[in-house]
Amino acid sequence: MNLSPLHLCLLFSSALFCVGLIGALSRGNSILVLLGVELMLNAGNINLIAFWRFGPAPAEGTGVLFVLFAIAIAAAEAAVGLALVIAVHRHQRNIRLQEANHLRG
Amino acid sequence: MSAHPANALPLLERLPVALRDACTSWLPESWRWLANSLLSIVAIFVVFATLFALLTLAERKILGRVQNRPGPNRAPLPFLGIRTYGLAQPLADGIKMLTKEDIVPRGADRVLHFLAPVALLAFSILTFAVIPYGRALLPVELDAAVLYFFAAGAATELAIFMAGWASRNKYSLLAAMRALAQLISYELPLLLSIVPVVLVAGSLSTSEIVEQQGTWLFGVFPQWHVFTPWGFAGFLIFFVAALAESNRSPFDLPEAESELIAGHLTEYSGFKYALFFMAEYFGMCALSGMGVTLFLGGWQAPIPALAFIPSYGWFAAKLLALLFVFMWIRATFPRLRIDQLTRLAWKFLVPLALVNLFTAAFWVLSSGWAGPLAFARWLVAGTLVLGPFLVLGRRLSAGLGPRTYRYA
Amino acid sequence: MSLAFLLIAFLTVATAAVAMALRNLVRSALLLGASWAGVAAFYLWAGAEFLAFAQVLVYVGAISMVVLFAVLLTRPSRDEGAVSPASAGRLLPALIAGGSVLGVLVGAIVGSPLRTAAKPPLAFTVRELGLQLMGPHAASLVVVGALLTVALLGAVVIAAPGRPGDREDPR
Amino acid sequence: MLGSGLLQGLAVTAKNLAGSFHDPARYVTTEYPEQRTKLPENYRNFPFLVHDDPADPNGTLRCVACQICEKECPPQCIYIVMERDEKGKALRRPKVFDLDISVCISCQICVEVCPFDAIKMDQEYEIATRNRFGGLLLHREDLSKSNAYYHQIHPTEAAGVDAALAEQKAKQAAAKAAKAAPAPKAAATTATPATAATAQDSAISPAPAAPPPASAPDTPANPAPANPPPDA
Amino acid sequence: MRVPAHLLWLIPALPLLAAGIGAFAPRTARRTTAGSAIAAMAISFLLSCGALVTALRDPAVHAVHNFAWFDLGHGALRLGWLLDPLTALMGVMVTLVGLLIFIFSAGYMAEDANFKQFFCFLSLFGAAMLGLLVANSLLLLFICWELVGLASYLLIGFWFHQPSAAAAAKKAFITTRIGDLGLLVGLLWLYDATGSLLFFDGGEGVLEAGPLAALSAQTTVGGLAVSTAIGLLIFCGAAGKSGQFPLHVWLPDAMEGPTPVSALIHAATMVAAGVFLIARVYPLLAADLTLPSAPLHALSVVATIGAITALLGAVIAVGQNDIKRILAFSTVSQLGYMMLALGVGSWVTAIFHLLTHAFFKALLFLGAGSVIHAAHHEQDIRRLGGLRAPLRVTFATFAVGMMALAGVPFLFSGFWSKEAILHAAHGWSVSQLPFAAGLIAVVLTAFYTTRLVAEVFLGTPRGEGAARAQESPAVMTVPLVLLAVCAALLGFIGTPWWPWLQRTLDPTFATEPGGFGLMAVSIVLVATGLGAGWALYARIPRSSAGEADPVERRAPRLFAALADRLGFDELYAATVGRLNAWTAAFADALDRRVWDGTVRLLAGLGLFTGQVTRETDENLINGGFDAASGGLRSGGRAYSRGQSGDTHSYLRYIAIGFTLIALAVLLGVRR
Repeated sequence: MNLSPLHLCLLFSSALFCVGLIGALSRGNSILVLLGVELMLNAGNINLIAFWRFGPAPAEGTGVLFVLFAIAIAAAEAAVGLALVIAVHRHQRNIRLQEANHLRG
Repeated sequence: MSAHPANALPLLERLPVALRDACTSWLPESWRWLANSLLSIVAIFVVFATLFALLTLAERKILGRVQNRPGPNRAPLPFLGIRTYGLAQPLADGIKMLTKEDIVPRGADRVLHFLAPVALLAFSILTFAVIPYGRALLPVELDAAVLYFFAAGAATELAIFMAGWASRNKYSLLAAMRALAQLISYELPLLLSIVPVVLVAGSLSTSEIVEQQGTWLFGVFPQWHVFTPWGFAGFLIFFVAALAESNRSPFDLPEAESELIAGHLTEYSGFKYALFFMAEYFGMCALSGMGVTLFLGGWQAPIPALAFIPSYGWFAAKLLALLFVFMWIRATFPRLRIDQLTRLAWKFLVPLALVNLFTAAFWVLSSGWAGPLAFARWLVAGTLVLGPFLVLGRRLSAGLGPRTYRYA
Repeated sequence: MSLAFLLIAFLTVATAAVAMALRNLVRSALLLGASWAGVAAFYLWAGAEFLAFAQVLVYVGAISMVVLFAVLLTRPSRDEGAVSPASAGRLLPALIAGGSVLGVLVGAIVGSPLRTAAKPPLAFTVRELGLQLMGPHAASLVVVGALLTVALLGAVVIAAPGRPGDREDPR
Repeated sequence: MLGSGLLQGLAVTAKNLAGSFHDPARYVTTEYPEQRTKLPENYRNFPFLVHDDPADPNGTLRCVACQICEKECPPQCIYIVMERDEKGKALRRPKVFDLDISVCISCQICVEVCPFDAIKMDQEYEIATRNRFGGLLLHREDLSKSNAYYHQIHPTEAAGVDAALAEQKAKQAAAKAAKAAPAPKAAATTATPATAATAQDSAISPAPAAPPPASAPDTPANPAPANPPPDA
Repeated sequence: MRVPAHLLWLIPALPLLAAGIGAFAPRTARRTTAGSAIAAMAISFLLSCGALVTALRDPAVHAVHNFAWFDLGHGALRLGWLLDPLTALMGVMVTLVGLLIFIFSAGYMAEDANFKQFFCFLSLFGAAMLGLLVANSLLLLFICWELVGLASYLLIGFWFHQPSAAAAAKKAFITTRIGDLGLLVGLLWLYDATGSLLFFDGGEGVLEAGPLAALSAQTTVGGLAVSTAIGLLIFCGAAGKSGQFPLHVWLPDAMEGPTPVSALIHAATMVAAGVFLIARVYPLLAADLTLPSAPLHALSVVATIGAITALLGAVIAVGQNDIKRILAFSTVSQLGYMMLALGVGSWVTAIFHLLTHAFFKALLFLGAGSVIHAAHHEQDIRRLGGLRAPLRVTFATFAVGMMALAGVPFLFSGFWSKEAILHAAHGWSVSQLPFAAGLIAVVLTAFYTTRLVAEVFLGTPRGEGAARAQESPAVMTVPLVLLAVCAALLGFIGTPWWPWLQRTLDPTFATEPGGFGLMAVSIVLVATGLGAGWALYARIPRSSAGEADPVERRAPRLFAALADRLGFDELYAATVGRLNAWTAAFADALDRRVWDGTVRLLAGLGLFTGQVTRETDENLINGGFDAASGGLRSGGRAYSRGQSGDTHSYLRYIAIGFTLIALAVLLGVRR
């Protein structure tokens, strides 16, 4: 099996993605779920950089710009997500995700 | 330190580089860069560790003199018994620190407790990589050097949190949280105050920013950034924020004894404490170095006639002057309360820095103005700087006039 | 393909995995900080130095801090004990789902004939990045700025204590 | 304007910093073990006993072991035993005079009440010791200091005391000249109750805190004048 | 320092900046506001001097800097700055007088609670006035003109808590607005006729030969040349602003404002704006002189109005008792002189008189201000008196101003400029009546100035305020002295022997011989007026406040009419005011009766329709919808069971869904 550097980068990012996914799926703590999601986002960023670096046009820098925007949005996401966690904590005195189901049908 | 092909420079200027090259010339070509880098690291570490030792002494001496006492002046040289005006004091302190008992509280997170000072020192040292110490002395030439500097600086907050949390002491933890609040609050004005420089210089590279300040108006007046309205304001904001970022008086709440015991340092003793102490001084040196680079013309000589003095000499002089001001301020001002501290950051420095951004933008846009318009340019920029300062300053100090104590 | 990359990748994934498995939230957060730093190292390795520093500044410097604050602000009271570990009832489906996603991804990656372009010398400086940001992507930049502002304001509104009339503390 | 106060403060410290190098009025610190400031005359810390003749410090103690100070001392840090000869006759001088300066509160009441100007306040402050029990318990020999020393540390006060003593002595000489005969008898009669009291005291107080000085030189049976008014 | 035309905007911009600072400064920032206003004015003065130096290098050239403001259909609306000796001289005058008055105000208004607003308004006024001067476009000039009007309104009504001040501000605003309407119509007409509003634009400007010839070639109603009609409309604006005959009523009332305002606006600068405007557009007005068949020359109207105003102002001034009103009517009279000079074709002498008048009238007003300040806000000359001893400096400077106003020969500037006007009027070919009116006004001017000085300064104090008077502080007297020096010496730049000013403004100016006889007549007339005044008022000073005026004793009905300002206000109230009230009443009735009834009827109709619709809606249509929405609701309830609230399961579904889709795609690709 002949793997190019791009393959390795993508494998790296999918491994990170799945770690984040498993974490988000298995943990009950909202903060950890949020962190798992952040990990998945980072894995996506790694993909973007890998394709930029080994893709056809590294000089254009589209990947870098994308990642830059993605980081900014991730920051916003983290801020809002953690604010929600704090709000949930104030409301139900814990942050167990499975208990935050007051809106169920 | 390999920024420039330095053969064209005078001997004195390229002396450090030449020395290093001489040391590594016997190595094969492919190994040389590694040896060169290592030598640079060692050199920086040695220089700043010595500076740290001398600074602790100088600080105590200056504080003493301000309070009309001599400061430490007795520690003799080991085995000789000769007093050297206290020059051996750092040595004595170091020995004391090394031989003190290292106490880790029961229930503390031992790994993090150990890691915190190490990480703090490591991040502090990292910041030294991008400061141009001289015309030919820039350890790492980075395109985004300024960003690197502040990224490395931001990571120190994590170390402080580690220290506070790992101690398993509620005072440590509270103090660490408070320190974090302080550091994050002041990171904003710190970054905002340097954005105008980046805006005007059009570069994030420290060497380029310094190069751009190397011109003289009428051949005598240096065009450092601090000598513009926005640069002056930016430098002051930067300086105040740097005081807070390096936990210096009057913003030394995180580790002041009269606050939460000794803050996140409460449970540290011996060598770990010394590491914290060292990291603090390194941080102070690094921020001063950055301030010199961004605002005070870096290694540029103040007038062209004095350019024969090697550039690193000028850098050192400016750095030491700035460090002296740090100590002078410590000797002068009483500590702020935590609410005053955060209010100063959010209600005064941040808006001021934002306005300063507009001033710098105006400065860039009006760079073509000449004749009477140059006068108008200064007038407008000065008004933009001074007006908000007066308005915000009045609001900040509202109700804080001299009080009369009736029953005291 | 260098040793450096493998090292970075291993450390990043390993720290992330350990962080996701730990019971202690603070350690998890700190380890995730390390993992994010690993991602920054990857950026550095890939030649995107600006991104690397931005990643450190944003993730290690800011998001870690916010996470730690959130952890400390939402600590369970003493009687509730430590964070519950992943219960078996959730862990198994999680592993199955994650494993299947990983399998699909790996299969897809390995199976696809990705051609790597002949590497031209990288010349994407910060200056070019700035020109790109302020030129063709200026609109996106403004939108992202507005988004950040709104998100932060929203975060403050959400996290701020409610008005006195609000229902709070249903205990 | 915001900042003007800060600048003023900086100016003050800068003035001090520069002034400490050239202005002795600002640089007031003395380097203690090498340099000492002269103590003010009225400085006082712990009591000492005055003797008149340095050649015979124990013999010329002014103290007559009357124990007034012992009784008046608020923290009770003084312990006195009167010396007696073989026949049990009081010799009107202390055999033991112990003063625990770890207890003394420097109130100077002992000085106030002493009718013989025998106990005065000292200026010695370098009294640190490694033994916090025995080292701070001063004995008669440690306490006994010459009148010349007294003159040295409190010149004004000492001159006054000397004048008063001289006047008293002159008065007593005159009185003696007037009625020479009954004097010894009167002295003997007055001495008797004092002696009894002293014997009683020494019998009652076991002095547990202050172990009797082992190395205290036994006062030789000095044929000191039994009569308080010495022959002039 | 040279200030080229493209930098002229700095001159008005600095006071505008000061006004901005004043507007945003806190109420207590008195020193900041006053300091910035005075500093801005001082810098503007220096810049104006630079502009004057620049302009004098080549007096005949109109240096312009034009730029497009915004696009308008086919062309662009263009504005510009203009630098010529007229602009530069006026600029220096306005900034210098303004600066001195600003300084004076700092003392005069020191105790006022709204000190900050006052300086903000003053700066705004200065900015507008300077903008008006440097404008090279009638539109820009009009904008600044209106700003000047606004500032004037704000300043007259500065003590708005006094009803009289508020009314005076309103009156000034509305009266000048009547004139401005004419100016606006003229401006629009001009734009329609020429397609440009720039004064000078390299041959295209409205004041240049080509467009002027085109304008004067067309005729409009009544055989008037278009240039005449436009010129007269523009003159309407000038008449309003400069207080010319039919619209002069606001100017005396404007004295309700603080005295520095009267000095700055209603003596030295703003009222001069009208004269400046006519001088600026003089080529437009003079364009019809080449048409011998024209039924009416614009300049003739100007001259007639000017002569009437000069005489009228002087006459009424004789019968006034308020120190500021006397000065106000003298201003009306002097402005009439200027208009007269413009009308008879000698616009340079008008500007000459404008400059000299600005200084000596500012001096007189500030002197009056000093008197009022000293006499504890007593303005009635009958209750003043005997102030010569306590107010030495004020008296000396006031006397200089008074002699300049009266035209006392040789040493005082007013003499030379007035003499030039009379000379020009004498040489007017159309009629000698304006000249005669001017001569009568000379006598009257000398008379009432003598009366004013005698009543205020001579004799004994007749009121409590006057008795306790003390000299004003240096911040007020120093500007007085400076102004007095200027008022005395400024005349020497335009004497018949050395007409520097006239030559600078108009290189074709030539002195005509034979003026000395006229000068002698004028000196005799001045002496007559002074003598009469002396005989009536100074020889036997008034002894008490209640005593009747000597003129009143001799001709009581005449004096009463004069004191009543010849009944102009009543006349206007009876005609214009009543018409307005009647129209308003009619409109009110129309509104209440006719329109209101219609509206009520319509509303009733609407209500009825609504009632019908509601019945239909509720009973016929809603039934079906209720049933349908019930079905929807139960369906939604069933569907919402899937909303379990367990975030993990959602995430799981996503992961599984992704896997399935990816597998399908991959297998599909493989196949």
